[in-house]
Amino acid sequence: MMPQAKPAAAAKRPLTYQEVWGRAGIYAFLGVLALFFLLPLYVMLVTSFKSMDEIRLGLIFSLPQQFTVDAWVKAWTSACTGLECTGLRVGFGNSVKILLPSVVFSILLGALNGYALSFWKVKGANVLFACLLLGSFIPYQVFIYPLVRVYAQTGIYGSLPGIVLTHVIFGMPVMTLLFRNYYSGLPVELFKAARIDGAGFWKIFIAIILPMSVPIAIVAVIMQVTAIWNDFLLGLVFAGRENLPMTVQLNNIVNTTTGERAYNVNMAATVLTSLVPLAVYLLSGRWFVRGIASGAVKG
Amino acid sequence: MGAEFTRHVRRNLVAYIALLPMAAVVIFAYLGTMAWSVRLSFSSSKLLPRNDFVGFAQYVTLFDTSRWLTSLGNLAVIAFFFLLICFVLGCLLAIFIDQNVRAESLFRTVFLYPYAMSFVVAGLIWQWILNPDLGIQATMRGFGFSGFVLDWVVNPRMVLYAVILATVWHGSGLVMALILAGLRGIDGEIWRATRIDGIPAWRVYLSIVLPMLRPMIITSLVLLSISIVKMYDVVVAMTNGGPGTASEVPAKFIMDNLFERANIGLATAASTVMLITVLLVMAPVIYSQYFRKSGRAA
Amino acid sequence: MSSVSLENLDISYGNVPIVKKLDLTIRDGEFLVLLGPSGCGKSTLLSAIGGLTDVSGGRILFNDKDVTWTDPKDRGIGMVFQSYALYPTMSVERNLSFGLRIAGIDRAIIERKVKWAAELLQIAHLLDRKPSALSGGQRQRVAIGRALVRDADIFLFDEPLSNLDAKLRAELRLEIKKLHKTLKSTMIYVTHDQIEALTLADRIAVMKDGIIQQLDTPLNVYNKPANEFVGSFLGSPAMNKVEGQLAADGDRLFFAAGDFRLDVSRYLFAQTAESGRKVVLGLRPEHILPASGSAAAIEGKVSLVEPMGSSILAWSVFDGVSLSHLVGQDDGCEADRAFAVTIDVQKASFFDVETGWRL
Amino acid sequence: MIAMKQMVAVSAIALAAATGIARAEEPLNAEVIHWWTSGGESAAIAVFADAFNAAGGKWVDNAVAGGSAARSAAINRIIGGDPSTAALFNTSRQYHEIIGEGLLNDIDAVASKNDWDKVLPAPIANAVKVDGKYYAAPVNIHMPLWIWYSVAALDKAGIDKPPETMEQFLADLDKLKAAGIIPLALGGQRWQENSLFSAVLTNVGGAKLWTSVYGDKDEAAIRSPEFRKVIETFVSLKPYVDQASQGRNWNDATALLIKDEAGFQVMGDWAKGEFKQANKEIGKDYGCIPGLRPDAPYVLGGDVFVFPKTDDAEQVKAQHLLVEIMTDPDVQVKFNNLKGSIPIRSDVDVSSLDACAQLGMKIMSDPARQVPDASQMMEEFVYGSVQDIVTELWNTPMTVDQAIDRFEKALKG
Repeated sequence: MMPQAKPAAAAKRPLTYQEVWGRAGIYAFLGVLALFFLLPLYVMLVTSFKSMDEIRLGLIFSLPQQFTVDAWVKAWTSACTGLECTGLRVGFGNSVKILLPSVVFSILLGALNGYALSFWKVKGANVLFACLLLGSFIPYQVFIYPLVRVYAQTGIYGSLPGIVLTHVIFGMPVMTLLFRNYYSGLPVELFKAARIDGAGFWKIFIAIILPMSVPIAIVAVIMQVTAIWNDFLLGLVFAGRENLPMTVQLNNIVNTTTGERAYNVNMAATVLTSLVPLAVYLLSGRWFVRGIASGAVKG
Repeated sequence: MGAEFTRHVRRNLVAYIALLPMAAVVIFAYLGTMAWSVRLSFSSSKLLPRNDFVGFAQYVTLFDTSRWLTSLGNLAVIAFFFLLICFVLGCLLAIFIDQNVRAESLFRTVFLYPYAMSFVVAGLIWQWILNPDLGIQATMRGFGFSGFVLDWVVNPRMVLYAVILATVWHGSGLVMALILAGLRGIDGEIWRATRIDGIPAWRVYLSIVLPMLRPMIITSLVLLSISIVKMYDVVVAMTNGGPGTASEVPAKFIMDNLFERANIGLATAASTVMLITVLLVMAPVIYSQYFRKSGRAA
Repeated sequence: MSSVSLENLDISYGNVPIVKKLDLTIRDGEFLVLLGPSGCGKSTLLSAIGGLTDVSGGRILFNDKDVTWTDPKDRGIGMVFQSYALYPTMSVERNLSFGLRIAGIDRAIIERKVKWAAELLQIAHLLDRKPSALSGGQRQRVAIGRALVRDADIFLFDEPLSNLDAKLRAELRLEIKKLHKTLKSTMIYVTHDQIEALTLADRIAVMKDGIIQQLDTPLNVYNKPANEFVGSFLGSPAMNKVEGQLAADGDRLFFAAGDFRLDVSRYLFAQTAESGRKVVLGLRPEHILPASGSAAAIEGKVSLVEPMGSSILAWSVFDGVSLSHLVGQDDGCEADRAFAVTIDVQKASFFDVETGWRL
Repeated sequence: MIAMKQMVAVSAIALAAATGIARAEEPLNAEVIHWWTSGGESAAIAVFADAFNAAGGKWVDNAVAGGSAARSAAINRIIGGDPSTAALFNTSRQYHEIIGEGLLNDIDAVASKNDWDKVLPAPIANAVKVDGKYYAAPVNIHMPLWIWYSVAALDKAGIDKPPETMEQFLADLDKLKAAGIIPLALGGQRWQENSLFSAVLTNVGGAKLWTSVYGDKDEAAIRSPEFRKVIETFVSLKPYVDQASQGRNWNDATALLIKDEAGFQVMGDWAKGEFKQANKEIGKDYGCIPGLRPDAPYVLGGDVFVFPKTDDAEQVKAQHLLVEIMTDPDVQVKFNNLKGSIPIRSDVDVSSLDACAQLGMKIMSDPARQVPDASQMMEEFVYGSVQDIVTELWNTPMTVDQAIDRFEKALKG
């Protein structure tokens, strides 16, 4: 993996004076930036464990004097939006219901598109793909209004299939791009050999290409889980009252104002809402870099 | 052409069928809605779409609206600094992490985790940290530095940089991951060769390594650009466009006019302008990066 | 048992023509090598024969049956690729049997066939391994095995040996030759390596820019190259080329380039060669022999010698013309010394200066 | 009105949806989309919900945080052919275009039964009546431009009685500043800055300037010295606002008064809810000033419910029942007490209302002082442009002439 000879690579011989300072500089740079990157997470965590009294008096960067998980319990079970006080629980379930099919379908479709685009000759496919890529630059807002009307016509407006379809549609450009580029890096002979072996479109896809797609699929899963879980706008518009995702509930809780803002509950709710993508990153961060390195982003 | 085309389609029929969902999405969800938007931008639509035709009236109004012009200017500033800082910071992080540091995976995770958070969270939390009454300024003053000022979110001249700070925090980890992946893919012989030639490390990175990472760089710039054009949540969460209109962005202008202001005609005119801008800027990039050398003939 | 006919074949990629108006017939059981520099269209042509590349004009016939638009799997072919193209997620056994399983062949038959191919190629002990656990040579054997089990009538090889080192290459070359002897199938083999072409082929088709330059037996292609390109593409060390003109002197015909004169009366011209015609003389180094006191000897001065093991390649100047020629180790050829040679005119080649075609 | 106040940060992320197929099998199910999510607001809407349930209906609550998000959700549902039974709007022109498209049910039947023509104040009746038919049920009247003050803060600054003129008000601000108290509590959000501007406009310019600038969009009025004075006064307020006001929520600003850290705040009558929750008493801890001139106009804003088109007889029945309940005199008093606003009908018993509300009812009884809210006098997008100008005027340097030019362009254009 690592190129062996790096300018400052740890060599066996004792480091020179200059190199020691160099190492120190590297760690200083990384350390300071790590603090900068961790600051918001730190603030969110310490605040969520404080009581409101303490927040009112203390500084946001100080550690909680009296450690309490009340805010977390409240955020999860009883924070109110409107007349309902059910906390984030319901939204969590809804988000999972939306997330799973959306991730599976958008990745499968992205893989299929990428496969068809890079191994099969389909006239006009590249033009379609170019339009798709350009489309990914347009703010969602432009699409929402007409989509609402089309969905209304087809009767899937405000339903689980509706929101899943929406995520599949808006995930398609990046997913297709990822898989297309990854597949472009695979030897085309593999595909030819399989065709001579008599495998057809689907057989090649399922038996040969998909099993080889693990590295890029991990990247795709990470990106889609993050994007779909963090989505607010599409969930709000398309999911329907019964299926509103966690982010929408978070917004309702954070913006539900009763006198003083319950910063501790808000922070706990925010961290709770971010837990799933955070967990995905923590558990598979190394695969992310590796997956990208495996050719995911080759031109 | 005719008969051969038929034969070609028949031989690749399944591939054509498999691409139908994508074709449907592109034609209906993307091109269709774009065409619809462009059409409405020539109408007088307010709350509901209307089918009349008013020529370029909405565009004239649009470019006579100071908030729109402010939004465009802000977007340019944000795009420039966000791309520049994210890119430089991401590259530096990747290069430094790639120096055989201890706890590499810890550093990597720390720099990448913000990307897992939503823009809304990024905006909210930085708004709080930068809030003069609560955050860093209050803390520093609490320590006795009574003259300490960090009022970016409330200062019209600095507020854009507060937004940039939050987005850089959110996005530079992605650049780091991409560049790091690229660095890991570079042949060790290159490093040996440059050592023999006695080229200083910074020079190697600048003149040899960066050019080799071109695909990674372009991909990260493309991903960052997508988030710039769509930049909305973070601004709404952090400043809601304020103070005044100092941090307004085009996506927010479109949203506000589409819904809050019930001015669909103006909103679609604005999105058409964005569409054309994106086309002009991104089409050549996308073409050269993803299509020009696509020489694969299956 | 199959013959292959290509009729008036056009292949283009986009608007770029790759193969132009190509006619070629490969006889049943023949070992045909498509030889040419990279980019000459030979691999594309092979791909089209395999049904992997669409043609833009013409027909492909297998045993007089039009297969131009037939699916690859229905053509009765086996194919071996330069990059091996083994399915990385499958074991060797699964790699070999993949096609058969798709065809829904009985398990017992599959097992028998895989065993047969594995033994023939000496890879039986590798059946459980994944391709990543194999050496280059082993991978190529598996790739060949995959083609074998298909009971193909026609085998297509796309530069199968170029990713191997020299020793393995020679070894596998021999095995492919043996295989052809055993199976007696039609084989079409693409390579840019002239040694492979010369050793394996029944006939060689030399290609350049999508056009077949010469189709003949290895000996004829080597000895009687159809044009300047073929002459210089084949042969190592490379053919000497000298530009000059023909000059009649009485009933004798001479080749003259400046002071250099060579009696070429004994050369068998395919076309009438009139005096004054501008020509290129092609001389292979091994056809310039050390003179053993012969009258026709030409005296020159050696400028450089390159020992090549069994022989020595010498660079000498003869009357202002620099030629490379082979000498034995005991011929006493050293740099800066004079050296005399005779030239075997019958084995020389003359090409038209303008067209490059053989005279 | 409260809607716009609620548009904090994220909530503005427009367009909400929220379906939920109305369960037709249960009679008189009523799904109501609204944005009343804060404590006092929730308590207020619960009055409607309880009364509706008690009358045999089943209230299905659909709260979407943020006014524009909730309205967008309602409109999308209407356009999507899957409307809710009722949806909350502001007393403004927000829903007039939907009426034009024939997408709302009129409620004339209930209105004529209850004699709305008589009991509703004219500006409110005009706002909900289109082409002679009632299309919306007004539920409250908000006066968005009350001036609140902290008694303790004023005492500390040596101000013995609340200001009655603009001059006194400005002088009091100086005194507060000298005493180290934040003179003017403001949340630096577009709508709050606009409330402040509106307050200056009504109190400096009076009812006449208000209606001729915002209502008639009269060029002469925009270019008049009075309007120039309004802009100058507005800009002169800048130094009285603390630095951290940017982005502050209205209730956080009110909290400054509750904690006696600030002197004045211009805010709608819903601010009372905050004072009440903090157990503060009118007169003792805080006070309300309806205007800074004897004839100060009383701006009538408020909230209405609209009833999307449906042919389902059960739903129409539910809609009519909702209207009945929401405008019932007793429910009105109860609701408005919690909401902080005043009832829409003049025929209710005001005795249980608080002092500020009673003061409001009294002022409102003089039709000469009734003026409609700005949002009722112009289309959404025009009002939006006006708000943009005000917020820029407040936050960035702009000359008075530039501001006047831009006002003219926005209002006339």
